[in-house]
Amino acid sequence: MDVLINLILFIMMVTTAFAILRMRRLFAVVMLFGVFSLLSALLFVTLDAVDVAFTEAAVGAGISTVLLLGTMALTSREEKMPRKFSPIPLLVVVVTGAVLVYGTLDMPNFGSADSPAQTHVAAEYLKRTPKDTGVPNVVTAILASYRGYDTFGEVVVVFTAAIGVLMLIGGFARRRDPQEEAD
Amino acid sequence: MAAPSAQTALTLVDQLPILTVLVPLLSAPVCIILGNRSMAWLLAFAASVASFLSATHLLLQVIDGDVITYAVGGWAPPLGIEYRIDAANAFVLFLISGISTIVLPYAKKSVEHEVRQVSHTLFYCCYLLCFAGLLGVVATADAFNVFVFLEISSLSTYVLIAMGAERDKRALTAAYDYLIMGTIGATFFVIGIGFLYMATGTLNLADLAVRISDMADNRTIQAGLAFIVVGMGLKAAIYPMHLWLPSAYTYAPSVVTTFLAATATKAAVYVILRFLFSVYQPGFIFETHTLEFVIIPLALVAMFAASIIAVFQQDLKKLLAYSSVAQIGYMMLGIGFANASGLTAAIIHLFNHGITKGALFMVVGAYVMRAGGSFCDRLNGIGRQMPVTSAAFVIGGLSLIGVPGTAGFVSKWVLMQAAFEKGWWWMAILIVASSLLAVIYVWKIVELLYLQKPEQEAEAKEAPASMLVPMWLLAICCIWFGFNTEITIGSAQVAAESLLGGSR
Amino acid sequence: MRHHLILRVITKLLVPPIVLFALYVQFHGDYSPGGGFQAGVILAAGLILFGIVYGLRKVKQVLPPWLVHKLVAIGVLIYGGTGVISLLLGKAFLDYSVLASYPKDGQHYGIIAVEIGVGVTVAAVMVAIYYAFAGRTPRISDEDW
Amino acid sequence: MTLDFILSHMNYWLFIVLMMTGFYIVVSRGNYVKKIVGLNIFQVSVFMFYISVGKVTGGTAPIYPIDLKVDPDVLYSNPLPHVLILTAIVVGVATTALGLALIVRIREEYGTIEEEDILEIEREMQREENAEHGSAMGGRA
Repeated sequence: MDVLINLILFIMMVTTAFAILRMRRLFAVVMLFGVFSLLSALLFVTLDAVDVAFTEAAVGAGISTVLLLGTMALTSREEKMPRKFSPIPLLVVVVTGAVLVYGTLDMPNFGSADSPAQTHVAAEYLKRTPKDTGVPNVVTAILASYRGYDTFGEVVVVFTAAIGVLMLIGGFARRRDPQEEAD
Repeated sequence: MAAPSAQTALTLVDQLPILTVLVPLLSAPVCIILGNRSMAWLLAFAASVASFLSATHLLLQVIDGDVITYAVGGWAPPLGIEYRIDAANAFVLFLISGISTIVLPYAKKSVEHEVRQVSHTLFYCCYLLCFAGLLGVVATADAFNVFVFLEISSLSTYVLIAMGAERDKRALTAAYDYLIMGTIGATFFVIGIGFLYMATGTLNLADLAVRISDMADNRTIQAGLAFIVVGMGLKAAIYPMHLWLPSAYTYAPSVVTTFLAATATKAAVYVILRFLFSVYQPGFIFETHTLEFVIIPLALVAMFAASIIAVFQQDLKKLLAYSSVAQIGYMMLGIGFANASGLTAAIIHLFNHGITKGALFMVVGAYVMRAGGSFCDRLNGIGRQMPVTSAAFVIGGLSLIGVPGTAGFVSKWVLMQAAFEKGWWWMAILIVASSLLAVIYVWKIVELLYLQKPEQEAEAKEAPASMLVPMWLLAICCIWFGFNTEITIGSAQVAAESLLGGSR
Repeated sequence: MRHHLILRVITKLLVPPIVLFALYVQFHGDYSPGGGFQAGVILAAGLILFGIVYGLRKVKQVLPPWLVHKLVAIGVLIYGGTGVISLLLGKAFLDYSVLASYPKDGQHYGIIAVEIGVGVTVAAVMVAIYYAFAGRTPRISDEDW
Repeated sequence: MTLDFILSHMNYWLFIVLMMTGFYIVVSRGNYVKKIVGLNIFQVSVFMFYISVGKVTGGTAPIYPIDLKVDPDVLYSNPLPHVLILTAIVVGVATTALGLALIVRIREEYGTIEEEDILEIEREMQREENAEHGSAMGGRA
């Protein structure tokens, strides 16, 4: 059952991704990206990652889409006709994909409970969280305590992004528009 | 030194590993709260000095081969995130914080000249974030934490580069290109860590090393290495992945270029070293092949191709940027030798090139300020108008070539020794040959500075003292480390040993 | 969007529950999915919705930009400050166990404190970014969509 | 390759297909906004890959009952990848915001967000610079 749901979600996502690749109307591209994010959020739910699903839905389908639309409104709505086909990007992508597939050959089976990823540190987290922190949501416990320093870094990254956006378009930089100047 | 036990209270010295990173990191939001540009500069400088003192103390503690560990959050690794300071990363921390401490006094005047006043507070805030991010990348012993701090430094770097748009709008596209390539690199790095995690179940570097050691033929581990090296290679601008570097260095504000050229790529090279030699052991059969057949040829191509391109540049900044790509080639060559002396050479060059390029870009910044640009024709005969600045350029240039008596010579000498040790005498010839290319482009500039007649009558004044002193400090370092090799070679050897000994 | 009466009324009805939901997600994050980050995003979404419908000027009256910029930094300092407290008490950075007499309680308090820091920063950052983008004059007018 | 192997690894390959689609959009398209969208698709696919590492068949979300009475028979999925990906998602949106801000500025300075046009403008700038400064050295940039 799970496999079937995953497969359907996957087919929908690939369709969306290819549509994004082909479409030239940026509005459609952005909307489809929102759809892609929502689909991936659904997939996260089937994979038991509810926290991640929540975040992806809020960020991918919410914030990112709004930002993309905002940028579109400030720039343009249409992608120019694609330039001539060049084989180099395709080559890079195929080689990368081949290395990835090569790497999967020795991977533990999907969903297996005795793979190293499940048994080493992760099992320890699941075991210790109730008595160490008393927080039922293990994800929160790891996020804020065991690996709290990563989360601190994450907050600083968001902070950096805000500083960066302010420096770039926060009203401090000059506004100039070549087209308006030409008019 | 053992991990601090849970019972005893930690003293200030025990806290130094985290304080080195934390002081600049927390100073950044404080800058915003203060909201005043001279305070922001003062805070940045104070944080940088504190960080430098702390890094120096750490280096002195570990120079004998000790290892300091610090469990962030009090959780023993591999459960929590660990800082693990050994000679290798203490040395890089020392370089980064030292360069920052020298760059900041220089920055004050240069930033005033090149960046609009309203964004100065944010500029120093961003600078602190970039600085702290680089320190975090180097200090940590947790694979995912490397990614997080890498992104802190990368995001702030993109912004800092884009600040050059005040002078040339191409800074924006340079920053955008770097953002795309840097993010691809970071994502590759994440994929690589994911593969390692899948195969081993841990993210702690020391723990990874132990678990990987008997999995040499695991294809997941092999692919993981490829993604980690390519991902970090993008950040380090290893030859075919250097495309972002020339325009980023050319159009960024001079201070940013100085700081990045001296530190950012070095931190990425350090991460590659750490993964290649501590996490994956060089005993890996497939890995040594990778090193010989992939990294060494690429390093050689970088040394020649980038140097030749540099010869034809007319913008001094761009010329030095291409020369940086070539110099990273030397470091990769040392890594490619995959033995202790090659590694020592790579680490020494990492340090020596850091101070050399720092000095050179500072000189360029002074030219930009006084002559209105870094194009060759603006520099005609400027050696007579700005004698003190230009003398620093000559010293830096000599060190870049590797003339005996300068820091650059030491690193090339050690590199050649490593080549001889392998019996690759032809490699030594190639190293000398590529240095000759450096002679060409350095001479080209020196000729402009001293032998050409100034085109206009406009007199360029000597740079202000606040810029000259840091510049000369680095220039003197170039000579000092050329004669006094105990510190660099000594610490680099211990660093190489601790990288190779890594997890044992 | 002066003329969209329905939108204006609906927004007025929607914003309070959104803020309430954000607070729920913030403080219930240790028991169920959610936490500071999601709460921050939801809170910001509420404010951005208000801004889109009622105009940038109105929302800037509620939450002036300078305050948002300070909040961005304050959130980081709440998180970092929690860590620094344990550092000053002689433990490792972010070791919350010293924050209460029992380590387990200390952990719980610490988690709540840092989640608040995350929430404040994220909400403020999102609003700051929205202000920055909305403050620019658009190239495409409303009718052209 | 047995059928069993294929079925148990298919998930990974599917995600790789998605990743590479996103990656291809980044490297092949010239529109700056679309590049960012591609980057996001690439990253989200990597995230899905990570999360699938932590999935345990028959497992459930790693959230204990509120009274912390853990039933030993219940299988929980691995929480660690979730934590890592939460961090990575946030880093991703931070990058996106910054990239878009850059695009806005590029549009204001260049009047376009198409790579081809921008390269053309920059080549033109380069030519002008060479004409102005180049004679001294006779080289090309």
